[in-house]
Amino acid sequence: MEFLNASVIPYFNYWIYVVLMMIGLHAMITKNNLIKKLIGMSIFQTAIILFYVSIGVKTGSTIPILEHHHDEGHAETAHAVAESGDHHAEETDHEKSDHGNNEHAIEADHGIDPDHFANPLPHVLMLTAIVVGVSTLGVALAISQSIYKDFGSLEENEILAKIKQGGPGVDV
Amino acid sequence: MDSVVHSSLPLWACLASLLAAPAIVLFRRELFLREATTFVAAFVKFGLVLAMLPIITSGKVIEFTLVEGFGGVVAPILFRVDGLGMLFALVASSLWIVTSLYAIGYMRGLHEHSQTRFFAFFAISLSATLGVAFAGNLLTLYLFYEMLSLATWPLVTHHQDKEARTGGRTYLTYLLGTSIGFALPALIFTWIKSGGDLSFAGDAILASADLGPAQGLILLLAFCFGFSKAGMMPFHSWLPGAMVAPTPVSALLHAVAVVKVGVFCVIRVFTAVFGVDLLAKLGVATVISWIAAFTVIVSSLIAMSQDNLKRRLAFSTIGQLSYIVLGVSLLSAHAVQGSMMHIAMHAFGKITLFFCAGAIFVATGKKYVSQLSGLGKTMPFTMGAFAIGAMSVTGVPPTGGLLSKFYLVWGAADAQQFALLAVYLVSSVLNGVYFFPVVYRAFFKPAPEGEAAVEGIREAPLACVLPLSITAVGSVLLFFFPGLLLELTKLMTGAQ
Amino acid sequence: MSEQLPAIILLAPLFGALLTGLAGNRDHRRCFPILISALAVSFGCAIALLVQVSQSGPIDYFVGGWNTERVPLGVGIQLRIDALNALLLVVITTVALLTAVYSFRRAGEENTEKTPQFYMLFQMLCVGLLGITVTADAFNLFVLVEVSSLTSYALVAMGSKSRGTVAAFNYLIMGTVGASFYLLGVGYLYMQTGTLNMAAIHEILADPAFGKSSTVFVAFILILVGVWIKMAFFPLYGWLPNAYSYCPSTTSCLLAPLMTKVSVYVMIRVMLSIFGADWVFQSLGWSHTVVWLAVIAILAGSVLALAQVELKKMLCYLIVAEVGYMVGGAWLANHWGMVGAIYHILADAFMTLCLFIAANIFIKHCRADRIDQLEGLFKRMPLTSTGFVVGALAMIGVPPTAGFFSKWYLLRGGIESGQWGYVIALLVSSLVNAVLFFRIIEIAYFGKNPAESHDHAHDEDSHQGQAGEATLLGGEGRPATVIPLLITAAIVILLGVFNAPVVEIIQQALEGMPVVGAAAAAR
Amino acid sequence: MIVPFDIIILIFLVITALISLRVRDLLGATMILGVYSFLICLLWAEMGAVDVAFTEAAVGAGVSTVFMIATIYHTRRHSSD
Repeated sequence: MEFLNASVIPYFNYWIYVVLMMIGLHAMITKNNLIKKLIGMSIFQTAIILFYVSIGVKTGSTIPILEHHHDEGHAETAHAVAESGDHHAEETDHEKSDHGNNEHAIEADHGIDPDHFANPLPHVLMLTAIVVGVSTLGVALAISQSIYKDFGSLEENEILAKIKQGGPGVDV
Repeated sequence: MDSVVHSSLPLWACLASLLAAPAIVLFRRELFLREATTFVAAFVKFGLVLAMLPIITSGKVIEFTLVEGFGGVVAPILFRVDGLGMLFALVASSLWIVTSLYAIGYMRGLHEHSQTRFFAFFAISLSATLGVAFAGNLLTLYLFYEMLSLATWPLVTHHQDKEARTGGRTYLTYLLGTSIGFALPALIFTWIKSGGDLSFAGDAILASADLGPAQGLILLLAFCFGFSKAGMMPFHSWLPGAMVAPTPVSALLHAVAVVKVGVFCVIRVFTAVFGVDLLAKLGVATVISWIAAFTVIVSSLIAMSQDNLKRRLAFSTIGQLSYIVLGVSLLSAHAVQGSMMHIAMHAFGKITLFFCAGAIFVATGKKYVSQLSGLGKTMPFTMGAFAIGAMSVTGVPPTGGLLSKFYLVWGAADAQQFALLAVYLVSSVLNGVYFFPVVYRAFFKPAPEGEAAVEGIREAPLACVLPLSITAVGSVLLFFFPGLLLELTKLMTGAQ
Repeated sequence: MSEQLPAIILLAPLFGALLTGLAGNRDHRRCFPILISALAVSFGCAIALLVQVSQSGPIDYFVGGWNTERVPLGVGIQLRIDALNALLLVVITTVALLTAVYSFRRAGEENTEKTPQFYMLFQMLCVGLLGITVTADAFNLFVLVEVSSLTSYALVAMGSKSRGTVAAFNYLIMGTVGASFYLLGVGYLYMQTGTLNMAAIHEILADPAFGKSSTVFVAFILILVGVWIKMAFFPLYGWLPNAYSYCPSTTSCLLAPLMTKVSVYVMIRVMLSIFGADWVFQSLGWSHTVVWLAVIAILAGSVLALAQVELKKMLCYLIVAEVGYMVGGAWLANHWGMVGAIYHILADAFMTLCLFIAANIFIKHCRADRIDQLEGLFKRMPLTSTGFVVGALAMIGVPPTAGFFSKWYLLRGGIESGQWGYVIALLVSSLVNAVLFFRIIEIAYFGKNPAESHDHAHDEDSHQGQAGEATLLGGEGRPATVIPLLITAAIVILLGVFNAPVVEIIQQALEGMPVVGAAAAAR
Repeated sequence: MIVPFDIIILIFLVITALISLRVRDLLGATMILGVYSFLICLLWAEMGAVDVAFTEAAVGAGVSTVFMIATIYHTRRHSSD
């Protein structure tokens, strides 16, 4: 119980991401069906995204959207951070580094406490990662259709057996 | 070194035959032009080498940097002509002229295939040989050494049959294997130990390096076996294997160019990489001496048992090469001088013998010693030349071989190595034992029964006989006029 | 204009790809000129950048003007070009350009229906590779790695061989795992440092407080494993041989020289620019282990190559061995090892290109891909064979080719750091290469082609003048394939002969980066 | 972020992931993967990453599922494991 309270509950996201990743990886390697491999791959990739999003979370924080508009009218997440850093280029205090350096500056500038917001940068990164994941999946599915056309199967063992028997472009 | 002349002559001397190769390919349909190209290139090359001779004999060296080293990142590609290089270049380029003539006679006489390829690669090999002779540092030396290995491979495998394949495979396995496996790491180790200097100029490369006896011995062995063209046992068996090549190849390459490149490299390693002083201090050279001595005796014994004439000559060559290695490893000035001279003397003697073997094959198709009975009557010039060549290799006056052997023995005596001195003497006797029966058989034994009696003289074509007569005469002349050789070798030993 | 070069080098092939998509679908003949001009622009930029960098030091380019005056380092997207990646840019664009020339008509034959798509992917791959090289941002690196990987999966799968698609699928699975590991590693780095900019991360990690941090340690392991999968480092090489040997010939010419080399570059970049040599070589102290892994990779690659009967398969296993060279060199933890590794990236790219083009021409003309079916090629295709021989000699490491000098530097590094296992592995692999290639050369040189064996008279001397001039080049492939081969062969030799200036530039790069020398000097 | 909620979703995530890998009917597996995706959207929205959640809902749960169904339609529905 001690262990549970100290190491599992506060880091539950991280535990689960590792579990999901291992599930995904296991499926990618051991599953025989190609589509199943890809399902594993999806799980694997979302696990990593989960990890990234978890980095940005702070206890008691909310979504990183500024409630009041300031002069330029930008209410977007990443920009708030970026502009605030503008005046504090020198501020790279290492104490805060496990949650990013620049948020600290917001408070000084706009009277906003960065501790109230989740770190938006990992979120932005993950938008890209999701798109990358889906395009990978798309390519993979296209390839598996092409494999099905050639071999009439999506089961790895059947495909390998057909290759062994000697088909097009087959050697040993 | 006293003074340095900067000139691109060594580069052009190298390029003369390299540039001839494409021309030879271009003229492959015009036999006359093709062979004329070979001759012109040979003469130009010899001329360029001769043009450098007066500069060298006046005690200067020629240097030419082809590719800069850029701040010591890597050694530059550099030519440097000194007495030893000059001597070797003279021998190689003069004998190329003779060999070209011989090759034309031989190849035409036997209606060989792919003659264009043969002449082209022959020319490239000669470039590589001169490159080795004129190399100004170890890197350049290694570069041309490898080039020679590769350029001679198509020549060795010329016949394209199974035997040629096997021979070619052995040839490359030994030469490339040892050069990559031993010489290259030794080279880099030297580069590191010397702090980025591989140049042959000035003091020996490792003269001031901090090197223990064990390291020194390993390095020396790596070099000597790495340059396995020198044919030291146990890395000698490529040479008999390479005898599948057409005779002109065996003659020029495996009596002069390739094998001499090997010993040339070993001499460079002794004199310019380690330096006599360092070796004397480390006391590791005697190991090489004994390996060489072993090679000398064993190869002579093997030679006696060979019935194939070319193989007998090949084993004789292995022995003679180790003479040279043994000579430098004695570390006495006279022995080193003898070694250098032996490069030239043995070249003339052995090339004569190979020419004779080829001429016999062209005229009669005979390959074996036991078939040669009575041949002296039908081929008097060839067998006469053979006798002279044999005398020179054995060291019988009045031939050049005597002089170099004299210096070698003198050097052994200087070095107080009487056991090794005995090796020289014993092996000279052995040389006689395996050569003179051939001569005896040819002149004094009657032709075997059943063979159609041939009336009068029936020699090989003139293009074959002329070269072997020239080299035979050369062997004799070297005895009477060794002045130039002595001068060049003195330049080297005096300079150390 | 000249300050926009780092952007143009990426944008040219990107717009090329778009244009190909727009214009090429109607008329397939429009694709090729677009491809060539886009790559030529990139090539020009690469050369200009190399000149600029070697004269006036690294160039920083801030995308969208988010430069350090407006925001702190690490907020904007930054491209950074130093001497190291300027060299690599030149290599990538040169290889791409040569492959593009090679693909003339060839790509159309191999992907009849999909020529525009093929060329689009081709250019997108170049964008990805060039982007990987120039980016100064650890996350963008991931995105660009995925751009190049996704296009390469598709390119591999486009072949007519059905095994190619299976290989592409495996490649995709492995590639995704690799990239994901990398991404995860970057996540841990971000957790620790709060930034993704390489220079900023490095600055923070230089603080000794992070020296022993287990987060950084985990990040490094994850990134390293990810990159190793991408470069097919020995135990993780499984995807490579099939993917590269069953794909269309143009694809193999493009992927084989570039993909693994760029991954090696990423590894070196991560080691030197993100974590810093001091941390990697001293705090971590893994040099010996990794070098031994490299030794195993080299030996295993060589042995596996020996066992192959297919020409391209054999070359693929040689790539596995060559990756071992570079990883080993980079982990020797001394200056010359690193120089050798970087120089070998350049040398190996061209050597591999040379061999793959030649092998593809051979295979096309023999209609067979087994080594023992390559009989008598030298007589039929003297020029192609010359190119092949040059590549082979470079692989063996015969002077004065580039392969010799890279081995020279690597061996020097190995001897200096006393890694004798690595030295011996390099030498053994050279010898194995010699055996491999002379086996092929012997077959190609001796073997009588069945079609030719009857006319022995074809031999020029016995019946001269009978077969006209035409025979000299009659058997060659089309010029568009042979010319790039010969250019590559020339580059392989020139890069060797003039290796000293190139190494100068590499040394300049290592000065600019937190140097390996710092670790070496501390010994 | 509400911790108990969080934990429940995470546990469900693992369960759906395992089920989607175990189901032999590929169409079913894809559907369950869709459920998995929506669960993870929920989780992210709850963790403050609304933008990621939106994207995942549209792209991850939506487009991916469509892609997979299309592929299954073109190939075979049954899987051996």
